Amino acid sequence: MSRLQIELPGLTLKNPIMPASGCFGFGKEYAKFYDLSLLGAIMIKATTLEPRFGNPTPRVAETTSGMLNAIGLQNPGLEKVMSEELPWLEQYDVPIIANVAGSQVEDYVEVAKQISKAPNVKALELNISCPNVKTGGIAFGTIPEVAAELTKQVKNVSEVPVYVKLSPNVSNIVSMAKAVEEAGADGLTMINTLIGMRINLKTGEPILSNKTGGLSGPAIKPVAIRMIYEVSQAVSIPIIGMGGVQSAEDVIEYFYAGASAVAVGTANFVDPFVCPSIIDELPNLLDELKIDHISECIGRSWGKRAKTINYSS
Amino acid sequence: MSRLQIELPGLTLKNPIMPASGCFGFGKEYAKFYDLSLLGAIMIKATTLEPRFGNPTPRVAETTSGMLNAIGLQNPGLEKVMSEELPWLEQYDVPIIANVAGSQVEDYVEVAKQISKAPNVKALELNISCPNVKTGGIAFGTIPEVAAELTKQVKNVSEVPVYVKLSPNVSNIVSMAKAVEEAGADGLTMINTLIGMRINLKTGEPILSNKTGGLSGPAIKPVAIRMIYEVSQAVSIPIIGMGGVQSAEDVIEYFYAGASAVAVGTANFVDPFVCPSIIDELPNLLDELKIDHISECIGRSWGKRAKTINYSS
Amino acid sequence: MIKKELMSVVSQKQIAENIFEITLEGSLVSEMNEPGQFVHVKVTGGTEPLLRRPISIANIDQAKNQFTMIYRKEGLGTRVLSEKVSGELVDVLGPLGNGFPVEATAKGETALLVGGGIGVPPLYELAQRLVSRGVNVVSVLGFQTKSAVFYEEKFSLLGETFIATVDGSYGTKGFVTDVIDQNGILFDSLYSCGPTMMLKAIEQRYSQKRAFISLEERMGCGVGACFACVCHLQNDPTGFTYKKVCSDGPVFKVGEVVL
Amino acid sequence: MIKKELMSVVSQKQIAENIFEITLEGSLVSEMNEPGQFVHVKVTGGTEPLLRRPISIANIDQAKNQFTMIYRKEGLGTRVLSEKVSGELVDVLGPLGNGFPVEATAKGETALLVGGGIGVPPLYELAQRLVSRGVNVVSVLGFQTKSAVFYEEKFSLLGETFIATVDGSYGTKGFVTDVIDQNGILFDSLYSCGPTMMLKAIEQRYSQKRAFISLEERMGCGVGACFACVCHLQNDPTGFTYKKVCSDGPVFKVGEVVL
Ligand SMILES: Cc1cc2nc3c(=O)[nH]c(=O)nc-3n(C[C@H](O)[C@H](O)[C@H](O)COP(=O)(O)OP(=O)(O)OC[C@H]3O[C@@H](n4cnc5c(N)ncnc54)[C@H](O)[C@@H]3O)c2cc1C
Ligand SMILES: Cc1cc2nc3c(=O)[nH]c(=O)nc-3n(C[C@H](O)[C@H](O)[C@H](O)COP(=O)(O)OP(=O)(O)OC[C@H]3O[C@@H](n4cnc5c(N)ncnc54)[C@H](O)[C@@H]3O)c2cc1C
Ligand SMILES: Cc1cc2nc3c(=O)[nH]c(=O)nc-3n(C[C@H](O)[C@H](O)[C@H](O)COP(=O)(O)O)c2cc1C
Ligand SMILES: Cc1cc2nc3c(=O)[nH]c(=O)nc-3n(C[C@H](O)[C@H](O)[C@H](O)COP(=O)(O)O)c2cc1C
Ligand code: FES
Ligand code: FES
Repeated sequence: MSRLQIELPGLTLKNPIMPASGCFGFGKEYAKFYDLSLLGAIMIKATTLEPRFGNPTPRVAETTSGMLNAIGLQNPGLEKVMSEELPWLEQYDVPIIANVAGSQVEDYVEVAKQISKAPNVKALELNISCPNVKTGGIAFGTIPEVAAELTKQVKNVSEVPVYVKLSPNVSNIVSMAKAVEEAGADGLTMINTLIGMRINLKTGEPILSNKTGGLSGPAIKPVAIRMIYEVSQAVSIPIIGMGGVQSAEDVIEYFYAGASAVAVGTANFVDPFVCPSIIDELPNLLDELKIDHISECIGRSWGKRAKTINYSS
Repeated sequence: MSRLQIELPGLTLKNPIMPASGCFGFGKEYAKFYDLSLLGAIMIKATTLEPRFGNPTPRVAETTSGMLNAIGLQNPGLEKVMSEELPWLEQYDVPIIANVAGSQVEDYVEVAKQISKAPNVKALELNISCPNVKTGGIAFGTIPEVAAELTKQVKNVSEVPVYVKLSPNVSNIVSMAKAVEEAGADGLTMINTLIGMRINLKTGEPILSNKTGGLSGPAIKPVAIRMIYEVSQAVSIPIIGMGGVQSAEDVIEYFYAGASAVAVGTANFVDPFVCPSIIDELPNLLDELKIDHISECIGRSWGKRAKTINYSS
Repeated sequence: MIKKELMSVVSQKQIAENIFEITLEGSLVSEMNEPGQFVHVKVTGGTEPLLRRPISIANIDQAKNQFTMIYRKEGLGTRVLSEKVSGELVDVLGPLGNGFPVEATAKGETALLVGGGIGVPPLYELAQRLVSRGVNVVSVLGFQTKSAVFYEEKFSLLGETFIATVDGSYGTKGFVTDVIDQNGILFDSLYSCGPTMMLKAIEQRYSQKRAFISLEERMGCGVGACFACVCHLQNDPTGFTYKKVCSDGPVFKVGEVVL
Repeated sequence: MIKKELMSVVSQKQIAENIFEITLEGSLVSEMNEPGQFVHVKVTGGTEPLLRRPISIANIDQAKNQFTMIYRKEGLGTRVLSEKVSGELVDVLGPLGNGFPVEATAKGETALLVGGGIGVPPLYELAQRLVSRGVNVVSVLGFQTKSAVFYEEKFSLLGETFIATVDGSYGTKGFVTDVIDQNGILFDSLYSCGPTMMLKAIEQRYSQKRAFISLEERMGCGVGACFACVCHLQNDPTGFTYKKVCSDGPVFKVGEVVL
């Protein structure tokens, strides 16, 4: 299995496959399908300081080869995540990446400070890009200076490496990436969802009660690949890629673009076994492509495949 | 057929369906399939001052429910478009919307000035959003002030109404729309393609020789619908919507979002008869939805359906 | 246990206007043990449509390893499903959720089953189980119009059955509640599945009774992970307690959740 | 005239490793009149895959209103196509492009047909037409390996036929050009279709001969509207003259366009 092993700041990944935040809850549901220790890591659902109910339903709508969601960061709040969800996950041999969200800087800082102390939380994922909450999110995710300041403050308090999750809904993803890198981010995760909408033909109203929602699934993969291709050439911190991943082939495409690990979101809903299936399939695909170690694939599309080796030190 | 008629600045459309720029050449190829006079209008291929060959091939790649293109504005240049393409189109009873592109303000101005004099050109579509050319395009399409200035200068010289084609690759589409509205744009067309990329699994290289390309097709429809929903509420000029339209149902969804007409791009490649088919199907769908005139659908998702009536004056 | 299986189509037929009955076979059937549970169906191998579709289990035949769904052809997913013929495979995830509590009604008591449109199917397996328990079953089934009516005979074999149509083209004109009133139907427990409007009417009248309702909500995962299908609890001082329709429901006690 | 038609599958079979031969029937066949033309095929009604796939016409049977394509199962589109069985419908747009000029070779002359892999199919209809014109046909067909070889017998019936495989597992080891050299094949005109590398070799050797080559390029529309498939002209002082493979080609005179 070591040909799939990847070392990233804070994370020793048995393999580079992990469920994406918000698409896997806190693991309990999918633990009924397979042993979570098979996974490279788990990105748990966004955690906020206080419990949140999120948006009214309908919260999901289907689009062509994609889906919209406007869950609205529903979660049981920091306290319960710390006292119930994370301890439950300790039974598995898998690093947890805690997705941190909030409405203001202080919220993020407080959640980061505390959740980074949990023994199985090996990294944070700063969610500055949720399209489905009215306050806060937007500026954090679209203005480089604001994102950088938040990153800095969170880095100050976090006891584990901090990955910043970038929004694709920006004119210039590279400047966002560089700003958070300079502010001390240890890695990037990208992309969050594109903002989209669907309208019910019979009623004339948006299908989602939140009206707009985040577009995920195979439809957005080319946008994610392009952004990772651009960003990976401009920064020297590693990228966990996501957006429409469904297969081992997709994973390699992400690596070629410049990702060092890959998260799987929507595809879990389509096939609850998708993560272990991909992990199973990867060695065969590497054989077929005549690649020894998956890390050799990183950034191959722009030619710097040696680059990754640095991460594993 | 009058229940499909739409009046927009400069344009009396028998029906609100028109092929999108770059997806229909200058009409000759599709004239072999049906009578072009059936169309509401035709958006011809981008015209630049000088002839352009465009990018090296491969120029297209398929994605899940979408495609990437990096044609690079290949066109025979203003002179030939004026002397050959537009006169040929005069045999049809259909208004032409001329897509104007360039690398610098002067190019746009010169093309606009001359092409707006062609008798069958009833409106211009300012292409400030082509993702596939290295110079010029980006700033025009992503910085409100730059877009506004260009719009103003083109308005100064154009003899027909000017529609500005917006790029979806921006943080804030509403501010772009408002900027060009204030600068005098008579209408908006949106959206151009999202920037995307695909990588060849065997070679590790981007499939397109231009590396990145513009993502079009059904995959992007939810993004277009969302942007039109937002922009149509913020401006009072009409919008010609596009992105993944394939059916009469899609057209109504665009109208509900806030569009006053709809362009069909990629779908022409899939089905050369798609435009006349949609035009045929629309009255049946209106019957089913119990709608008398298609203009009643405009903006229904946000509740201002009376608004459009203004355009027809 | 929830399983994922490629099940084979045993038969499919149209039984009313746009209403299809499909029977599938596979080992997953052995996991089905409650009426009112549902399955999450992927109708193609590809991405169009992308998501699974939740459909109730209408009949379980453990001996044959077969179960039946009844569904309305609506959009893309159910259209593609309706084109499947015997021998083809369908990707099924299930059984999901918690069904109707059969044991809530004692032998000799009367259970009223109230179904509306495509809410009728799960009541059929329920009716059979109640009857074999010795419960007296009365069914009131509401449809839009005559051409949409299905399974009247099958329910009639299990107990007294009333039909209502909104347009009066068949049975009693009006809603299921009109039928209950006009016939003065008495019952010990009530089980219902159908449109939210109908469930609201039931809740309003029978909030003090032993009543169970099955909810519908747009779903992502179907297994409790994505929080697409939550509903509020009726007694919720904090404002953020919730139930998930897919994994806590789809059946709830009347009065438990906000409709 | 170019038509779009839902054509029915008459037969489909695998004829070599991953190589399929499919025969379709419909009135569109009556429009087919040149070997080397192609059709643009939509393999599903939905959006996955979205685009049509260009496939050459390998055989035309006007009497039966049938034509045959031979294709390699590569990605999603050809995989879905390979699963079609008799009686199913396939959406075909065609015939497209300009084929090989049969009339360029006079009766009694010798035509050399050089095909590589899935470039071989269009040469089959060409060979038949040349033979019925009284042309002496010699075919040199190159494949990767023995298991990929197809149609050797069929070509043999029409004239002398040589096979080359890259790995030497069948026929001559090496490339088609090796076969031509080793056998000292002489010809009056040459027709070729195959990988660009092969066409480049042909061009280099025979730029002064009467030679025609068929090109491949990624396509959008297939009808000349989208400019996806352009190539440069070899003599192009301005730099922006071009030909479209779909509507000006796919067959060009050797030396006409830049490979
Ligand atoms: C627990 C449960 C049990 C159900 N049982 C049945 C049944 O036995 N028979 C039956 O005919 N229908 C049933 N439904 C409704 C059924 O799920 C929808 O009719 C179906 O999903 C529509 O899919 P489509 O592809 O035809 O429509 P589309 O409009 O193409 O669907 C688009 C998206 O919206 C979702 N959606 C659309 N309508 C509904 C709906 N009413 N409820 C939930 N999601 C919806 C789809 O699942 C899909 O994700 C049930 C729904 C739920 C939640
Ligand atoms: C004029 C012409 C004639 C052809 N004739 C034949 C034939 O007779 N037999 C045969 O086996 N193949 C032929 N091809 C190649 C055939 O079009 C591709 O193999 C096929 O499109 C691959 O589709 P896919 O879905 O299997 O692969 P995918 O990789 O899923 O295709 C993705 C996209 O890339 C395009 N693409 C991939 N490979 C090629 C290619 N080599 N050429 C053009 N587009 C490509 C597809 O059309 C599609 O748009 C021909 C190509 C052209 C241009
Ligand atoms: C239902 C749903 C809920 C999500 N919730 C979160 C979340 O809480 N935090 C977050 O950072 N991203 C969230 N996302 C975004 C995903 O983590 C991921 O970035 C995105 O869906 C793209 O990946 P995919 O196409 O594989 O789904 C959510 C996505 C979905 C579909
Ligand atoms: C092959 C191709 C070429 C295009 N060329 C142009 C162009 O020259 N000018 C322009 O404004 N838009 C161009 N576009 C964008 C389309 O006009 C349209 O905005 C976009 O494709 C979204 O619509 P669709 O999803 O229906 O294709 C092109 C799109 C495609 C696919
Ligand atoms: S559908 Fe995902 S939680 Fe219920
Ligand atoms: S494929 Fe569109 S011009 Fe050739």
